[in-house]
Amino acid sequence: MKTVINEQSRRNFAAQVESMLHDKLAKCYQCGKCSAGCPVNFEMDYTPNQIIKMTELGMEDTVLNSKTIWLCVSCNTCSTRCPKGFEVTGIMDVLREIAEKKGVTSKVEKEVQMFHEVFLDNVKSNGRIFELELVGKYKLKTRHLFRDMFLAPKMLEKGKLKMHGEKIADLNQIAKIFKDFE
Amino acid sequence: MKLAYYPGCSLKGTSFEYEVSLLKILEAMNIEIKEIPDWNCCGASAAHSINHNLAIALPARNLAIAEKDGCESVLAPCAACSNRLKNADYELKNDDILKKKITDSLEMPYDSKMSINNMLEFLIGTVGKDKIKSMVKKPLSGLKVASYYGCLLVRPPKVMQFDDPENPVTMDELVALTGAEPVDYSFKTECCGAINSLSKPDVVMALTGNVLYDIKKHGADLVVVACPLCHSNLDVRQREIERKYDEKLGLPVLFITELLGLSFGIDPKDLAIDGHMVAADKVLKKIDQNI
Amino acid sequence: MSRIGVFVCWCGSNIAGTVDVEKVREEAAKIPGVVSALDYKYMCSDPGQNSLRNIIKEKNLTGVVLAACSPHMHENTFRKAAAKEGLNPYFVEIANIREQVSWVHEDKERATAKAVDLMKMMVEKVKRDKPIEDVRVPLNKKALVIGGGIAGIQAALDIANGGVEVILVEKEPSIGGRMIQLDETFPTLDCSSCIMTPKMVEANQHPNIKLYTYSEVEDISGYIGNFKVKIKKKARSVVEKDCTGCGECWNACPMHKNVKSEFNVQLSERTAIYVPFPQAVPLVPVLDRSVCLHFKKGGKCQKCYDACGPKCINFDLQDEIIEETVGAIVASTGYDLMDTSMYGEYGYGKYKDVISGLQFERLLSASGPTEGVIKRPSDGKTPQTIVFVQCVGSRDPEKGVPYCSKVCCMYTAKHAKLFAHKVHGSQSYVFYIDIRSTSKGYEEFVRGTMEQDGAIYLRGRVSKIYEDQGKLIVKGADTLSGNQVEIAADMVVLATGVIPKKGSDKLAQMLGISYDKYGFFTESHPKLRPAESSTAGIFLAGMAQGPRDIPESVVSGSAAASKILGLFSKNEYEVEGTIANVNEATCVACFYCQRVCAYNAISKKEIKDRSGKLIKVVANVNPGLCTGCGACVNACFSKSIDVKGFMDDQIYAEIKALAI
Amino acid sequence: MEDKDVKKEEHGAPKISGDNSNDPRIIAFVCNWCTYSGADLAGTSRMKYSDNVRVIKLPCTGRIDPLFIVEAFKKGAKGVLVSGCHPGDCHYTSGNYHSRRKYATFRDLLGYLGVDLDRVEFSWVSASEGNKWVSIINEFTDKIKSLPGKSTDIFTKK
Amino acid sequence: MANTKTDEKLQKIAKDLLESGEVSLVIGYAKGSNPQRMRPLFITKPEEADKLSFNHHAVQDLAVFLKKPEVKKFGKIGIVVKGCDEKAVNALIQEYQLSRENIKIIGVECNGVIRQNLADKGETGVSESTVYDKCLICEEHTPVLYDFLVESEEPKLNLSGSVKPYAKIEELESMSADEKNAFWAKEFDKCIKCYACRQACPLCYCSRCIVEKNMPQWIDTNSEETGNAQWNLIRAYHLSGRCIGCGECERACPVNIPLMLINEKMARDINNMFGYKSGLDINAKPVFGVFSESDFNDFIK
Repeated sequence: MKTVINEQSRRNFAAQVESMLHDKLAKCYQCGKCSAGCPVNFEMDYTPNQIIKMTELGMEDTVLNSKTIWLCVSCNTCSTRCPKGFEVTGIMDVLREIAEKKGVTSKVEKEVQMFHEVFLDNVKSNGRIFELELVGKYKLKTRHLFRDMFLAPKMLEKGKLKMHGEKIADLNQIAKIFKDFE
Repeated sequence: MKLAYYPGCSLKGTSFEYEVSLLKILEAMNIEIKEIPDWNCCGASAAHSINHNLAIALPARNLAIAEKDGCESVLAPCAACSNRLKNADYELKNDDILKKKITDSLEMPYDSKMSINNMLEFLIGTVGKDKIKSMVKKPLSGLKVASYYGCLLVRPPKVMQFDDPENPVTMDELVALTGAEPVDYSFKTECCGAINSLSKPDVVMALTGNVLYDIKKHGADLVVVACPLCHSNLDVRQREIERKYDEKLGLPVLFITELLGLSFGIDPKDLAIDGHMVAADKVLKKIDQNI
Repeated sequence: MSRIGVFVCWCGSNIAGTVDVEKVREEAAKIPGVVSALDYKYMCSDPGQNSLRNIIKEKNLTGVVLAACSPHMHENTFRKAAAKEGLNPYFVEIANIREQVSWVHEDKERATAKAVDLMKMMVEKVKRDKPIEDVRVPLNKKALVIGGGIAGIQAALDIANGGVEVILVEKEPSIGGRMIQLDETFPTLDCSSCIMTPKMVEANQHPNIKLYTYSEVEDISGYIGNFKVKIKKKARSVVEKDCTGCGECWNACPMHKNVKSEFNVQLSERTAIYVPFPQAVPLVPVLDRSVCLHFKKGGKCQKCYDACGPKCINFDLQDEIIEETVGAIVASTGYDLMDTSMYGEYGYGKYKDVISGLQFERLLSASGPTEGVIKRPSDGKTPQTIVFVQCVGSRDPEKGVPYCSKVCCMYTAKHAKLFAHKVHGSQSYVFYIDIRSTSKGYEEFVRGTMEQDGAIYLRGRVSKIYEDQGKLIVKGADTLSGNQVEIAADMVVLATGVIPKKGSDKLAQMLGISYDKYGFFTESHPKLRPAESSTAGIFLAGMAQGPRDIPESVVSGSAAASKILGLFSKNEYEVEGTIANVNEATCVACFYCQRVCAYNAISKKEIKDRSGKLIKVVANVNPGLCTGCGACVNACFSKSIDVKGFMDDQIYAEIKALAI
Repeated sequence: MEDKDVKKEEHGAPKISGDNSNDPRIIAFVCNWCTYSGADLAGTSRMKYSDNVRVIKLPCTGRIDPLFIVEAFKKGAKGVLVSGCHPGDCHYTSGNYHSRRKYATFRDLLGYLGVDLDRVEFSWVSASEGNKWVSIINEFTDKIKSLPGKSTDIFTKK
Repeated sequence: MANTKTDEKLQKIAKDLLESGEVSLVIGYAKGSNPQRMRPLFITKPEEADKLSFNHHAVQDLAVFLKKPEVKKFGKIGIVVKGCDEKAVNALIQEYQLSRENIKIIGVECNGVIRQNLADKGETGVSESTVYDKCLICEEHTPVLYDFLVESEEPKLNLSGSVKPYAKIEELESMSADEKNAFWAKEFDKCIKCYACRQACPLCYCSRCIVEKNMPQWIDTNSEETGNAQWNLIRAYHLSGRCIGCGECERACPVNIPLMLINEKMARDINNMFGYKSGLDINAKPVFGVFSESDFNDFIK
């Protein structure tokens, strides 16, 4: 892939990430220990260290559209083992958040993104998660209606799926929080 | 000292067994806890994934309420919840600007004095080994138990401040107290992929499979966990994994609270052990033969 | 009847692993004349040497053969040990069964057979050894240092401070070498001239140092303790002792725009009469006759002469040859930068703003052409974005050299750092293959450049640089993200690799020291004798030996100095006794030996009877000069000359030992 | 046709006493400074090469008398190698230059008197050319092995 | 027999030299017992000068005597030399065996000398087919260096090219290694190690020849093939670049080994490789006393 570096936009992007991350991209050794330990590396299109490098180079579109940032399971293995204590997991959060704010919808990993969105809607409207509703909404949105369906009966039988969700009393405050921070 | 209890959504839903067993053993040890009034979801993985501030604000509300309620420490049995609560607490401690934003939005103060405990910290720290030892009526000798910690309990270490992030032993110590034999294996803290449990089932089965087969290899009779998300992956998806990799596992996955309950001589039914997808009958039989 | 002892070394498993040492020992025992044969784990260890000595004593051996590692490793060790027992050290011969058997062969049986052969050869050789006495040569306690860079200056100062006279010869008009061209030095960023100038002055004023600048070594003959040196002092056209360095002359010189300054690496002009830089030592101008109008236009112009107060300009001065005799020499001729114009793809020389690292040093330097303000050569604008390219010429067997130039990683990091400090809001990119920052504080320095000063490091090489609307477009790769990157830069700095100073090979041949295929002087031993050349009395220092940085150059200068002070602490030097020896009875005085001797160690000797009547003339060997190379032996038809330690009958015996 | 083959047979067949054409003895006369060190380097770098060679060390190619070659053949060597420092690199400044003249002449003479020049090899191997030493020894050994038995006979007892 | 003009000139020169005491010995030729042979003549008194003579039977290279101690002790010497022989004198000067001041060179113009074997059969005519091969390739019919020159009255030797001198050399060069080997093995087998070649050679002046050196025994002294080959090889090698081609060794050889095929071959190769011809210039450095960095290097890996 060819990248023409535009100094200004490179700086803007890198600066934005660094300020949200409270960490310096330059810290990275590019030693690849993060990628070596990442449990979902096998599914990723760019290794975590590549994501860091490309962010430093201001390759905004590439990183925001990467599978990697959505595949990250936030297990923190990378940051825990990073020789420079760099916030590798953190940068994935930051990039997802930027993508979300910029309305970049991941072409490759929309399910993940959607799940997070549906999840937060659920919290927004109930203050808590009503799992059945969450799953239902998510399936409607992703049209993966029958994925995991075979689990449902047994789960019902075992009483794992509650038919009614709980709502909290002070929903306004929740609403306010969402208002303030969305 | 008042002890706040933050159950979190899963304990009210898919992982109700966890709460049932927890309350049961607390009762047995007559320890009182007070559920945080009108608590709300911590936002778990989703929030921090796409909205940092929200990921702080949601847990913050719960902490603030607990504080207002006059509690100094909170028990969050769900590893994800405790992880998020600790994260929020940590950020609020270290980022005054953010803290102001949040507290303004909550219209509640929070002076970061709350000590947040996950299940294991609570049992070892607050309850204490001696107490637990004294409760064991029915030692689980001869039972091989693998403790699975996952990521959320130990990582990131600078925030979690709990055990060794690469080789935690707390749960194994608890297992030992029950008279069972802790099984050591390699993937104690490998991630099960919980966050993408619904969105990327294949990935999750791969990760969870790694863990389960490694446990199997090391000859465990069952697995104990202290996290509902881990549980639902290891337990709920186990049949699928067996099918996918076409190799039998048959590993009952119990919550640590359930294991303790059993050693206390509590009836499995009361611990909702039959609530799991993978039947624990064999194991239970083994335990009965011990007497 | 010779009484030979054979000692077979296992060298742990190094030898014993591939060679059946017992077998070698048994075979040795069968050889007539061998009175003792044994094998031992480590002959070079103390117990090993002791058993050697004991057996020499007990069996009162007349010769010793060690089947062990290369003689280049331990010959001296064992000879010393033997000497302690009063055995002539040259009666110790080594059969090299490690480097040339066990390490290079795998079939144990055949390797053993070869080892046995080599052992036999040496037994036959040692049987025919003749006692050799080392020769003592007197020492002229005066040293010559060739090259007045930091290494040479350090060596000169250390020797001089040791109370020994030093002659310091520098090709250029001033001492200081490359270091004085540098701005600040990594990793401490102290300014080069601030730490260099005092040393230069000290060297100039030291009572024990005689300084010849603008001079070159013309010829060297002789040998350790007694080198005859011819130094050519090029005509300066200025009488040094009278010059006050006032500068009137160069201010008056009409040639001020046409000549590029060598010191500023072509980035500025100088006059025909000039000092290379303000802090030059000595502060005496040189008149460059190749450009001076006086010399080109038939003596008309003499503006400098008119301007000169003390009238110390003399157009008629000629080169003079100075002859000196010294006992030891330090070769510290330093380095040049590779010619980067061979990289068409980088456009050095084509694009004004593609410059070399040394040029960038001059741009940074307060004494440089821009008073330390970084300006583009093309339009004098201050660049905002600079791309630094490492390994230009280095690690490039195709266009450049395969070796690593060692200093580029560090000076590039320094350049990027200083650029960030001097131009706020600027951005630098560094293309590298690997970063070598292995000395104290170096790694931290490089990280600082990245983390504090925001230089962006890209692991990859640059493929092409071209101009596009006032920008230099740099096409490089970032192999870590797997991307081809294109950067629009205002200036590109090439971290040019280093090569030995032009003509250092010629000097090496003059000195009779060896040099590698690049022209770097080779050490007598890369690890154990790093300061010595392969020729006795000639020592090495600085980059002339290979890429190294300032601290290492200083160390090597001091090392050479201490070697020389050590040598001079005695009044005589012992020369190995393995030298040529004439059979006067059969010599017919054809003097082919004299013709082929590279050390003119052979002279005519007249043999007279008592009455003083000439009986015959024969060849005669000067032991001080003879190096025992044996060229004379080959030249001799009547075989009347031989080299001790390598005599014809010994060689024949070795061949015979192999007879099938 | 057949005759030819038969001839070939005779040709290749071992004749001279102590014949060793299948496992030929090769003697290498080398200078101490370059080639000997080069060979040592091959050792320290653990390179592997043919074990038919026996090295005789002399100070300099200037000391390596062409007459040694004849003696080596007389004593049954099947190949002789002479090796030293590259031109200009002689430790003794000119030993190799002087010898080069002699070798050129002597080699000529040998060839004229019917010695198979494939059996006499000259090379420059520097102290840094361990790999060159290895390839020279290996190639030379292979070449010697491929040669028919005769043709240093003039110097070997029948 | 009457003196020829040549003889008279020679006699005059010798007489003057001895009278003036410029030399104390003159070496020249005198008529032999039969007219087809000339013998060496040593005269120390002027009155003996009239014995001196020269013609196309003066085959021997008198320079060979200059190496002999009993001759050396005379100090200043005059010598009669043909062009070829004179080159030996030069070579000896180059190799410090003779100093120019001590030798008066009486050069005689020579158009070829008749092969001894033909002469003995009565041959008296100088022609392509009657002279030695060396005469056919001779470029020094007039010596390159002399103090006195005596012109010849003999007719110039005219070459039609019908006789090819040393033709065998090219033939040998074109042979295979084994063929050459066979050829020389046969020749050397004849050798009886009498060392006549050495004795006859003006440039074999070593007081102790390498063949006489033991420890090491460079050359097997018994006359068996390998030793013979070794001797002839080493002698040829020691003469390479030095031999001036007088051919005395071959003439002296009792078993007729064609030694000049080796000497001439080497002379040619040395000239090709190093552009050097022996004995042409007393101030030239001998070919093995010098080197050039650009010397032939192709045969070295």
